[in-house]
Formats: sequence, C-alpha cells, structure tokens
Amino acid sequence: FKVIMVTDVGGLGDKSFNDGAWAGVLRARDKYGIDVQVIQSKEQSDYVDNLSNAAKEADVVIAVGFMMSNALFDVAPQYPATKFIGIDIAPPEGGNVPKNIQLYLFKEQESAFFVGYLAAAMTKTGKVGFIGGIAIPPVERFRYGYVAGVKAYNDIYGENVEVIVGYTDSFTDAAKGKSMALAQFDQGADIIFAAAGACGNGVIDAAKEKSLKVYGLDANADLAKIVDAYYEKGEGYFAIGVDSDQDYMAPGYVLASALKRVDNASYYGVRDAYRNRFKGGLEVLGAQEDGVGLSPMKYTKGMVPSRILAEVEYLNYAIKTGMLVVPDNENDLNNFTTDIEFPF
Amino acid sequence: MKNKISKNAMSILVPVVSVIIALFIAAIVILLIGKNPISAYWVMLKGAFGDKAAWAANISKMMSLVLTGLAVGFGFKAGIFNIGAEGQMMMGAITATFVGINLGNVSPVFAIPITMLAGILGGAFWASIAGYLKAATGAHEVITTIMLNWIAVYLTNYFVVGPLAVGQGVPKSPEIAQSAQLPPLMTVQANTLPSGIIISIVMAFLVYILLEKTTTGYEVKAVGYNLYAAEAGAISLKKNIVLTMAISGALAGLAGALEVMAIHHRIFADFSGGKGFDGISIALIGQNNPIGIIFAAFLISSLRTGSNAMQFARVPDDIVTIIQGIIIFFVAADRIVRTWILKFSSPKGGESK
Amino acid sequence: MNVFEAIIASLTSPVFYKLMLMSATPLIFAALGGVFSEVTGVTNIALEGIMKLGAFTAVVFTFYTGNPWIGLAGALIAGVLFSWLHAYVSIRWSADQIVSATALILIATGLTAFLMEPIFGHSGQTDFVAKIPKVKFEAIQNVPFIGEIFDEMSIFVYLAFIAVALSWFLIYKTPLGLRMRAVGENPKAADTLGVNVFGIRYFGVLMSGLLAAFGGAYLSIGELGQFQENMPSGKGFIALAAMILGNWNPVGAMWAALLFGASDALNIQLQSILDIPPEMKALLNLLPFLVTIIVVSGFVGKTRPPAADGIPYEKE
Amino acid sequence: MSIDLSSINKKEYAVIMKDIVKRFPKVLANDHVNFLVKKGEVHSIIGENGAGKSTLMNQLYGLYTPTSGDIYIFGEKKVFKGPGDAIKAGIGMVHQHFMLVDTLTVAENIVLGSEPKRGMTFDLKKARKEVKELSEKYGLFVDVDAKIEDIPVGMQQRVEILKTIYRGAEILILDEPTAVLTPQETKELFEIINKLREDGKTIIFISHKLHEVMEISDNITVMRLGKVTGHVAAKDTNARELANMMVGREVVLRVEKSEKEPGDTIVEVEDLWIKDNRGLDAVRGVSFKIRKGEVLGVAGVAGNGQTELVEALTGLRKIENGKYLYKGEEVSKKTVRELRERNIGHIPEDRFKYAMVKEFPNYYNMILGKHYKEPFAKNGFLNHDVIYKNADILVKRFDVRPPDRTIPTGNLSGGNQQKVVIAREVSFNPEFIVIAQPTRGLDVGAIEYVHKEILNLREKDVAVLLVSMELEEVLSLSDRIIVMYEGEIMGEVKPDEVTIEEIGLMMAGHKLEDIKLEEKLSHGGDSN
Ligand SMILES: Nc1ncnc2c1ncn2[C@@H]1O[C@H](COP(=O)(O)OP(=O)(O)OP(=O)(O)O)[C@@H](O)[C@H]1O
Ligand SMILES: Nc1ncnc2c1ncn2[C@@H]1O[C@H](COP(=O)(O)OP(=O)(O)OP(=O)(O)O)[C@@H](O)[C@H]1O
Ligand SMILES: [Mg+2]
Ligand SMILES: [Mg+2]
Repeated sequence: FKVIMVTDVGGLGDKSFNDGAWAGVLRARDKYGIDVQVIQSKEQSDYVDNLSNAAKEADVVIAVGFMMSNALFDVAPQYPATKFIGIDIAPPEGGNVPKNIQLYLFKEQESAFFVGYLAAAMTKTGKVGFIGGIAIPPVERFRYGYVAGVKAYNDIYGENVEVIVGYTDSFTDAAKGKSMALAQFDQGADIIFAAAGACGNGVIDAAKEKSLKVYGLDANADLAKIVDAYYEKGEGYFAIGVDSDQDYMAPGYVLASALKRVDNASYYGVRDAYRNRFKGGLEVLGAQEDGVGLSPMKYTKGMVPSRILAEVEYLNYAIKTGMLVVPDNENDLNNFTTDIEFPF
Repeated sequence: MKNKISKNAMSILVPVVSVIIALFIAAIVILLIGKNPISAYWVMLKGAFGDKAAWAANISKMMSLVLTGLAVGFGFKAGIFNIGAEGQMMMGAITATFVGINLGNVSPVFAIPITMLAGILGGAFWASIAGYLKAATGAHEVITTIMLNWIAVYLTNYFVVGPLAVGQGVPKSPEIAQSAQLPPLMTVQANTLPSGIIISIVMAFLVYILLEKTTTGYEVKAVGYNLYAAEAGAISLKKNIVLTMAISGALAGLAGALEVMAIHHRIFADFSGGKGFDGISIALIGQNNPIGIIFAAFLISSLRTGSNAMQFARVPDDIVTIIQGIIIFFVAADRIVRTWILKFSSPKGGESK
Repeated sequence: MNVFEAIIASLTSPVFYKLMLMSATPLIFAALGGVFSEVTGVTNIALEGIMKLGAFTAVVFTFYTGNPWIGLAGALIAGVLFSWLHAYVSIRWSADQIVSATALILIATGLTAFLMEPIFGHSGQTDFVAKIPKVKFEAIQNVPFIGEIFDEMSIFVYLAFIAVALSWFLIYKTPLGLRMRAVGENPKAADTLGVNVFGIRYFGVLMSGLLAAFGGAYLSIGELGQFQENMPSGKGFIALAAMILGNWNPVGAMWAALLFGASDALNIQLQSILDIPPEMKALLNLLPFLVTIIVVSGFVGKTRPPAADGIPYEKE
Repeated sequence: MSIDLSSINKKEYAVIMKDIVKRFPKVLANDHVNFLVKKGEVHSIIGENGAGKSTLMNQLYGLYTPTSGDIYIFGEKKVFKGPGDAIKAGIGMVHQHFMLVDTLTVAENIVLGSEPKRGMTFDLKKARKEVKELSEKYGLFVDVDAKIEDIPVGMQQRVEILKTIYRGAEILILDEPTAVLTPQETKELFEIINKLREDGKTIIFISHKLHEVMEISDNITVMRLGKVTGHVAAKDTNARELANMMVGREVVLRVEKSEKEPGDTIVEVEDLWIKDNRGLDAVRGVSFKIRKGEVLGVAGVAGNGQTELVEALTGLRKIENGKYLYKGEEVSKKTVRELRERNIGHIPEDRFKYAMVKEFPNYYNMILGKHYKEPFAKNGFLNHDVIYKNADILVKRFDVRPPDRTIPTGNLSGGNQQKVVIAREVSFNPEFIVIAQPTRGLDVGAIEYVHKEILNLREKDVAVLLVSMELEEVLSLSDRIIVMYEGEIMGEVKPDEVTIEEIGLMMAGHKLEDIKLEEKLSHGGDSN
C-alpha cells in the first residue's frame, strides 16, 4: 500500500500546511506500516505531471494546497483506480466531486476567532494586528474569524479594540513580514496574528525583539524570566502563529497559534483509504471535527488570566455546538454581532 | 591547426559537452548523498521521454520556454538586456485573459487570433514602457524591467483576488471562452500536448527570418553591435530601442497568452513559474540564435520534466537547478570547453592555437 | 485619515526611518558589491545568488558552532569563494559575464535548496539559530527622535554605512582605487603602465562576493535567525538597480538603496495607517517599484557605466 | 639577415632587437627582424600599414612576447613579462592609439601605476606638484586637473609623453604621435623631441609622414611585410626615395587636381550655431556655400567645432540656430535618414565608431545607410542577391583586400576599412558629401588612393566638404578653404593664393582681414 503526497510550490519546510500534511502521512505510516513518499512541485505547471506520475505508482495520492485544485480535477478522473485526497481544495465550480477524490476544507475562521478573541482580551493598547500573505480565500477566512473574535470581545465587554490589517503580498519574504510587524507595533498594536506563511517568521521575530526590549532581557532568557518580566512590566508584544503549532518557535513570545489540522486531514484520508472506508466527496473540518483549533499554549498559559482561558474554552464549546457561527465572508463579518453570555 | 573543428561543429559541441560535464558533476553529488546516479538519470530520462504523457508534459513546458528564450535572445541581439520577460509574460496572460473572457460567442477563427493578439500586445506594451523610458530618458533597461516584473507580479495578484476574482478556492480569473481555447494536439490522460508548441516553433523561424532577412533585423543588429555607426547609417536609435523592446515583449506576451489559451485557460497568482527568467538561460545556451533557442528550450524542459520524475528515485529535484547552472557556467566558459575539446580530439593531446 | 495625512504621519514617525534602514541595509551591501566588481570592469548580476549563498552559509556555520560571528565569517568566505568562480571564468577565460553570473544564480538556488535536507533534515527553511546581537549606543539612545530610530538596531546597519564610507575612500582616495577605476575604464591603458589588470579585476569581483554575502548574512543571521528558501526575494536584483541608479558610485548606490528602502517603508506604514480594502492594500506593495522607475526616468536620467564594464580584457 | 652581436659594441646601443619573430594566429607580423638603435639618437621606423612596426614596438615594451628572438637594452639582455618590466628597464611608449583613461584627470593618468602615497592614501597633491614641475621642465604644457575627455588631442599627446618621462624613461617609443596633431603641434612636439635628445634620451619615432621623418630623424629603418627592408641615415635620402622603399613602387606624393569650373550652389549654410556634448557653443555663426563639383576644405586645430559641424550637417547633431539650405530646401531639422534620402553622403572621422559595424560582413557595411531602400530591400525584406552583387562589384572596383565580401569589416586593416567606407559612400552617388579626416593613420599608398577618389567625386560634380587636420591634404584637394577657430570662421582663401603662415595664423585665431591688414602695413608699398 503506497501513499504519495504531492506538495504545491511552497514545498516541504513551509512549517505550514505542506509540513502539516506530511506529518499526518507519517503518522499513518507509523500506525499502519505503509509505504510513503513525497514529491515536490517546482512550478504550477508541474502539478498535472506530478499527480499523474504519482497516480501510476500509488494507491493513494495526496494533493496539498488550494493551488492544485485544477490539476487534481483534471488528473483524478483519468486514474479511477487510484484514490485522491485533496487538502485545502474546494470542489470544482459545478460542485460535483469525482468519486475517487476526498476533499478537505477547513473552517479557518473558527480557529482565527479564538485567537482574535484572545488577542482582544490580552491587548494592553487596545489595538491588535493582522498580517496576511496574499489575500487568497483561506487567508481571508483567517481574517474574518480574527476580526470577528475581536468584535465578539468588544460586544461582550463593551470595549473598542481595533484591528490593523496589512498584506505582504508574499508568503515567503520574512524580512517584509518583520518590517510590517514593526510598523503595526508602531501604530499601537501589541499583538499580531500572521497568516502569511513564512513571512510569519519575521512577525514572530519582531514580537520577540520588541518584547526583549521592554523586558530588558537577552535573547536566551528562559521562559520563567520572560513570564516574570511580563507581569512586572505589565506589557509585552506577542505574535500569533498559524496553521501548525508555532508556539515553540519563540517560546513566550508567540501567544498562541491558530491551528489548521492539516495533519488530521491527511491522516483521516489515508486511514480511511487503508481501511477501505474511503467515501469521496467534500468534508469541511471545523472545531467540531478537530480540524481547526487553538494551540495548547504550552509556554504562554501562565501569562493569560485564567478567566480568559475559560472564556475561550466556552467559545470553543459554543462553536462546536453550533451556538455560535463564525462568519466566513466579508458580508457576514460586517453584520456579525454576538449575544453570547458566559455562564460564569 | 591539425585538428580543425569547424566553427559550426564547435558551436554545437560546446553546449553538448557542457551538458555532459554538468551531468557528470551532478552524478558525483548524487553519489555523495548516497543515491545511485545511474538509476536516478534513468528515471529522469524515462520521466522526460519515457511515454506519451512524458512527452506531453515536456512539450507543454517547452512551449513558452521557446518564446521567452526568443524574447530575451532578440533583445540581446540589439544589445538590450531584457530581464523583464517574466513580467511581460504575465501582462500578456492578463490581457489575453481579459479579452478571452469577454469574447462572447464568436467563432474560434476570430477568437483565437484576437486573444493571441491581445497577449502579444499586452507583452509588447509592457516592454515598450522600458523601451520608451530608455529611448526618452536613458533609463537603464535593467532597472526598469526588473521593477516592471515586480509590478506585473503584484498586478496579477491584484487582478485574481480583486476585479477578476471568481469562485471560491484558488484566486483565479474566470475561464476564457471555449472558442478562444487552443485545442490540444493530443490528450494523454490528464496531460495534453498543446498545439501552442507549433506556434512557438513557427515564431522561432519567424524571428530567424526577421533577424536575417529583413531590414528590421539588419537595423536591430546594427544597433546592437554599434549604435553610433547605426545612427550615422540612417537608423533611428530611439525607434529601434522601442521597437526591439516591443518585439521582445510581444514574444514574451505570446508565451503568456499561450499558457492561458493552451494550458490553464485562465490566470492565477504566480502562474508563470519563472519561465520568463528561464528565458535568459535559454537564450544564452542557444547563443541568441532562434534555432539554437528551440533546442535550448527543449533541453531545459526535458531536464525539468525529468527532474519531477527523478524525485521518484528519491533524488531531490533541486539537483536539476544545479545541473542547469553548471551547464550555463560552461557555456559561459566556452573557451575552457573548447580547449578541452581540442585537447581531447587531437591525437597528440594539447597544442592548440 | 486621508492619504496625505497618512504620509505625513508616516514620515514623522521614527519607525519609518528604522524600517527604511532595515530595508536598505542588504541592498547597500549588495549594491556596494556590484560597484566594486563593475568599477573594475566586470559586471556581476549574480548578486542575488551570492546573497542567497551567504545567507545560507551564515546559518549553517552558526548552526554547527552556535556562534553567529563564525556564521558571518563562513558567509563571507563562501561569498568570496563563490564569486571567485565568476572571476575565474570572466577574467581568465574571457567568459560572457552575464552568462556566467546567471549560472551562479542557478547554482546558488539549487545548492542551498539541495543541502537543506542533509543538513537540517527538512527542506524549505532551516532551523532557527543564534542571531548577531543588536547593539545600543547610549549616546544616541537618549537623543529624542534619533534614539528611537536606532533603538535595537542591528550592527549590520552601522556596518553598511561604514562600508559605504570605506568603499568610497578606497575607490576614490587610494592608489588601489585609482587603479581600479583605470582598469574599469581602459584596461589596456592601465596594462601599459604595468598595472596588474587581472589582479585588480579579481580583487573587484571577490570584494563583490564578500559584500553581497554580507548583505545575505544580514537577512539570515542579522534579522531573522533563519534561512528560508526564497531568501533574498529579488533583493540582489534590486541592489543591481540601486548600483546603476547610484551611477556606480558607493555613495550614489547608498542613496538609491535608501530611496528604495524609504518607499518600501512608506508602503508598509501606509498599510498599517490607511483604512482601505485588502486588495488596495496589496496594491500598495507596488510603491517602491513605481518610485524607482519614476526616479530612474524622471530625475536622474542617464547614468554612465565604467567604459570597459562587461568587456573581457585580452592581452594579445 | 642575421646580425653578429660580437662584431658590434653592444654598449653603444640603447636597443638591440635580434632576430625577432612574432607570429599571430593568422600572420607572421615580424619575420626575423633586426633592429638597432644607438644611444641618444632619434630613430624612425617607416612602413606601410600592417608592416609590423607597432608589433615590433609592443614587444620592446613588453606588451607582446616575441615568438623568438632576443632583446638587449643598453647592452643587457632582457626578457619582459609585461610593460612593468620594460618600464623598469627605462622604456616608455606612446601608443598609436592613446592609452588614456578618459574619466581620470591628467595628473591621475600620468602617475597611474606609480602613484605617490601618503600613508595608505593616494597623494594627489604631490602628484599634481610633480606633474607640474615636470611639465614646466620640458615645456609640455598640460592642465593637470582637467579630465582627459575634456582636453584636446594635442594635450593628450603631451600627457602621454609626460607619462613616460614621469617614469624616468631613457628610451621613448613614439608610435605615430603626429597622426592627430596640427602642424603647429607637430612643431612643438619636435621641439620637445629635440630637447629630450639633448637630455640624452633615445627616441624611436614612427610616422607615415615622410617629411616629418626626414626632419626629425638621425636614422631610419624601413619595414615591409614584417621584414626590415632597409636602413638609411636621414641625411643620405629624401622623401620620394623613402616612399618608394616602403611601398615598392612609385608613389605620387601630391595629387594634381584638374582645372574645373564649379556649377551652381547646392549647399548654403548661414549663421549656424551648434552645441557640443557639454552644452557649450561649439560652432558660432558659421556661414558658407558649396557649389557642384567644388571641394570646400575646412582647416583648423582639432576641437574648434569641426566635429560638431560635420555631425550637424549630416543630421547627427541638433542645429540650434541658423539656416542649412540644400538645393534651396531648408534641411536643418532633418534626420540622418532624411538627409541621406536627399543624397547627402558622409565619411566620418572616427572609422571604428561611426563608419561601420565591425562585426558585419563587408556586404552589409557596404549598404549601411541605404539598406532599407531598393534595390537592397523591398517591402521590408533584404534582397541578398543584390547585396552580394553590390559587394562583389565594390570590392573589385575599390580593390579591397582581401577581396572577400564575407569578411567582417573589423578584421580588415585600417586602410582597407576606409576603402569599404569610401566604396559605400561613393556607390550611393552623393550630390553632397561630408568627408572628415579621410586619411588619418593611413600609409602613403592608401592616402594616394583616397585622394584620387575624392578628386573623382569632384569630377562627377559632387559638392564636397572636406575636413582635415592635414594641411597638405586640404591645400592639395580644395578649391576653397575656410579656417575654423573656436567655432568661427577666420577667413576664406583659395589654396594657391595663401601661404602656410597665413593659414597657421588663422588656425591660431587671427582673422584673415587682420592678417592682410598687418601685411599691408608692414610691407607698405612692396606688394601693390
Ligand atoms: N593582436 C594581434 N593579433 C593578430 N594579429 C595582429 C595583431 N596585431 C597585429 N597583428 C598583425 O600584425 C601585422 C602587423 O601589424 P602592426 O600593427 O604591427 O602594423 P604597423 O606596421 O604598426 O601598421 P600601421 O602603420 O598601420 O600602424 C598586422 O598586419 C596584423 O596582421
Ligand atoms: N587583436 C587582434 N586580434 C586578431 N587580429 C587582429 C587584431 N588586431 C588586428 N588584427 C588583424 O590585423 C590586421 C590588420 O590590423 P591592423 O589594425 O594592425 O591594420 P594595419 O595594417 O596596421 O592598418 P592601420 O594602420 O590602418 O590600422 C587585420 O586583418 C586584423 O584582422
Ligand atoms: Mg595598426
Ligand atoms: Mg602601427
């Protein structure tokens, strides 16, 4: 039983969805002892070729990334015996998904909602930032959710936390991410959520640098010192990670990460195919399905008041139970209000 | 002068030997990471030429590489370094798409040439900006074309997430009208053999004729070699600079249009995949000769297609970028290669000149 | 806030100047590199590739030794060795310099991507490594506006300006500089006076490797502490433009790099200040490139390369 | 022809080049050359273009390595790895094509490679001072702070000489130093050479101008086809004999033009103003007329607006003000192409830069300027059959060597390149032609040829504007002569009604009427 994963041009090492999907494949390998391989695409026109070649060799082919949509729908019908998994790929315009394709989409807005709420609750300046890569749908869904999270906080507490938005128009230029983060910090934001691929590394770096300055620490200071300093000074700067758990990249400076469990998607897909339970069609993974969520905040839990943690937990519950629907488009976002009341 | 190798033979031998040397060096690298170069190359060969699908994939890539190579090579002939084929290709694709989606119900007989022309004009216009600025103000084309590349990238992004955006998922434009799509020559499963390749090759011959048989070619070359003499010889430099850029851009724009019409049927962010930049390598390997460029484009497309397959032998495809670099390095250092060839082909060994 | 107010707000903020310097620093280094090479008559469009290799090597050496200064040294050595390839074929074998430089860019791209897996166990981006520490100067720190600009500034930024001064001094005030300029303008004339044309050209190209690698190292271990596959993101080409715009003069190149940095900073700040739809914000990213084109064609007009730039020198 | 070194006193000779062979891939440039120069003499080398003179000297200066043969300097055997070694041995060379760095100043050019230092910096002050002192000592006036690109050729020549003296050269090689000088400048140069000779320096002098050679040399070596064909002492020979020795046949040193009545006025220029590259007025209110079948010569020291005038008349430079009438039509705003369409021809002064595309084969260079017109092109396509035939005819008629239409023109010798250019312009059947410095650097044989062609044009009723710094040339070819100084015309004269002195005075900025007035005053009743 062989699984081949084909990446988009981002390739492995994006510390984002390609890496995430591969982690899921590896999890499946360890569990079921299957043969796995990854093929990376250099340019957009490689997709058809790589998927076709993979389809000839493998039982399951995973196409990672929304960029591969067209290629996937062109290739899959040609290889009916092979099962295809499309991650972050929406159904074709007509809506009919070929039988041998299982698509996974994510409710990015839900995970972004958590971090938006968290950021609004944690900001000392009344301003938070959002940095997008290119304004593609998943990035925009992150933004809708994030802004909705801030709005929810404002509604509940009658506050007026603002969101500053910027786009690097790149998923790779970390230097630009850093510059933009510094600019937003300068405009008064103290927490920034980066949904901009590798540009986010620059955002994290900027938060760390600014915090170090406030805390008066050096770069190697251990976590306990950071937490103490944060309380002592009563302020600090944070980045918020995206897709995978990026909290470890700068412990104490990444407040949380808005998870998109791409790994779960690829794992579910391979598992189902291996167990002959492959259904085909579209599955949208939200908080309910463990497809999105908030990182465990391994390093920053100690910095967040427990009441806020409890509120986020409750919001999670509200979303999972359908009490709360997070907007996934501009229109819904503009009309979004919340009347949630915490039971505690 | 005992072993005289003719000039023509040499101009073919140099790139061929360069390829061999590059493959040899890469083989050592592959060995170093503990893989078997022979099987890696075998998979690569099969990947590039092994079956119809491989050929289709290969030729699909080659289609626009020929054109971007011609675009850059044509500029070089006139002494202009057009680094901007990438941006011109994107602009060509944008304009072709614009026209392609707004065509309505017309016959392909009109739709295809009109869409193609739109791409040509888009690329030509974009390049002419640099040409015009050079002619009018002396602005260096290397600066302006680099900047125009970036602007084209951001404009493409803007169009596919803004005014042209359609549907959910990939930010993309709508599909161009069916009548504006170039039918494939052959379909092998999901791969198609685009009929655009015929247009590319015809263009190479047209460029050859333009350069060698027309007054425009004569003037372009004269300006490229010696602009002072050209000017004294009744050739308008300004007109020529703009014209050269326009033709160069038109070729790149056509590449963009063909990508849209023959392969993707729409535009999306980052769709050019650096083919405009590859044009530089291809022009250089093909020594700015239109016919040489056809072969150079085929070489690069084969390496690329083969490299995708090589990953199945678990050799990272980045090795192919290195191979491409080494080939071009030796094309640059052609004198070293010549010396080696002479040494190798002379019975006594050595004694050249 | 209207656009005009936003621009004023941006220009009066110290962060604008900080961002400008950060954006300009790698460009200054690489553009200086270009100046060194081309002043002696060898074009070097491989700056992008050398920066990339420099950025990567800096991280690799830091990764193995834990010491970013050794990383920097490694980057510089790599830059020099790598540019030696360009020097060797261009100078010794009269190679076409554009072709050879194009080759270097490809080799750097391939090599860094290829080596990431064996060294770090994954591709795309390297692990995080120690950065060259930021510096503070108490004296500057306390000046109101200026202090904020130079607060927590990378030492590379200072080095960039020192490099400009030193380069200017070397090129315009020393015998070596005189010889460099002579060789770039008329190598034969220099040769007839016993000046070692080849030696000077090697020096120019190797210096360009050193400086471009400096710029690359700034990107990786100066700011981010990591190498990413796309790293210089075209900055080497922009540096090339800065060199031309600066008329092949270190000080001119610096101004050009600062101009680019300023428009980049303005773009970034305006995005944070202006309340406009996302696609319009994305469009603001065009700003630095538009500004450069306008300046090149509007204000500066013709710049003049060294007369022998790009022309191999052959003795007989 | 070998020499026995034991039979001579090596110490007496500054230079002994023994059995020098220099082989280039395609030519044997020096074929067992023996060349001896005594200490303190001025020794000339003459020979046709391509005879191997420059090649021989380049070996003496360490630029080329001899294929075989030995070099002795002041009796000591030397092997030069590069010019640096030759400089150390006391040799200095002023090259045929100036070796100056245009963008550097005079002082910088002179000290380049042996710069005075202060600490690690280049001591410009000291350099300027040393150069000034040296320039005063030898009367070689230069503006130390001017950039080379801004100074006239005459001064560039002096810079070149100062470069060698600055390095303490004892042996000076001057390769065609007078090719670009005015008679006045040549005179000054000869004074300098004499001063240097008195100073004990040894000078090797190369020139195509035989009267100069006669004037300045002690001894003369003649080269032909890479070999030395003779040595003579200057006092034992004359110019005609030298010419014959060089070319191997009788040469006409001065062409005779026919008596001819010019036709109607075809070119009329009135109050012409033209700017130079720096935006300064280079031509200031010049007026003249040229008639059919008439050669109007323009004399003057280089840099007095002649180049700008030529460029303006051929459409290469903007005319700021004034009238330029051609056959009654105002053409001052016309482009090069529009002027060429009207049969205005141009033989530019800088062959390499303006006259041809080096890389193009002869057949392409022979149509440049009319390449877009029938019969060479039709509907935008070149007609190669016609182009080839045209080239074959011209190659034959103008005796281009080697007679091959496909050779890139840049690979021809200078004289043959000039033939290609002349062939083209003549074949375009001009009605008016602007000719600048047509014989610069050519040998006597080639000059004879070019002069004949110019007179042929005159015979064919073409109006000719001839700009030349060779006074002899202007005098022998022109019907009328105008002399330019600082952009203005000092006067118009007929060649047979003027003395060399008068022209010289005009070239130095004296107006003709003032000269005449002065002559009248000083000679009183003598003349009339
Ligand atoms: N660098 C070179 N490479 C190949 N051949 C050369 C080179 N330089 C000179 N030659 C050849 O050597 C011959 C002698 O050239 P040289 O320049 O010495 O002639 P010359 O006597 O100085 O002529 P002129 O009077 O025109 O200056 C030329 O005809 C040419 O064929
Ligand atoms: N660097 C060079 N490499 C190869 N061939 C050369 C070189 N320089 C000159 N030649 C050859 O030398 C021949 C004559 O060149 P050269 O310039 O010395 O002419 P010349 O006879 O001295 O005429 P002139 O005095 O008018 O310049 C040409 O055929 C040319 O091919
Ligand atoms: Mg010569
Ligand atoms: Mg000579």
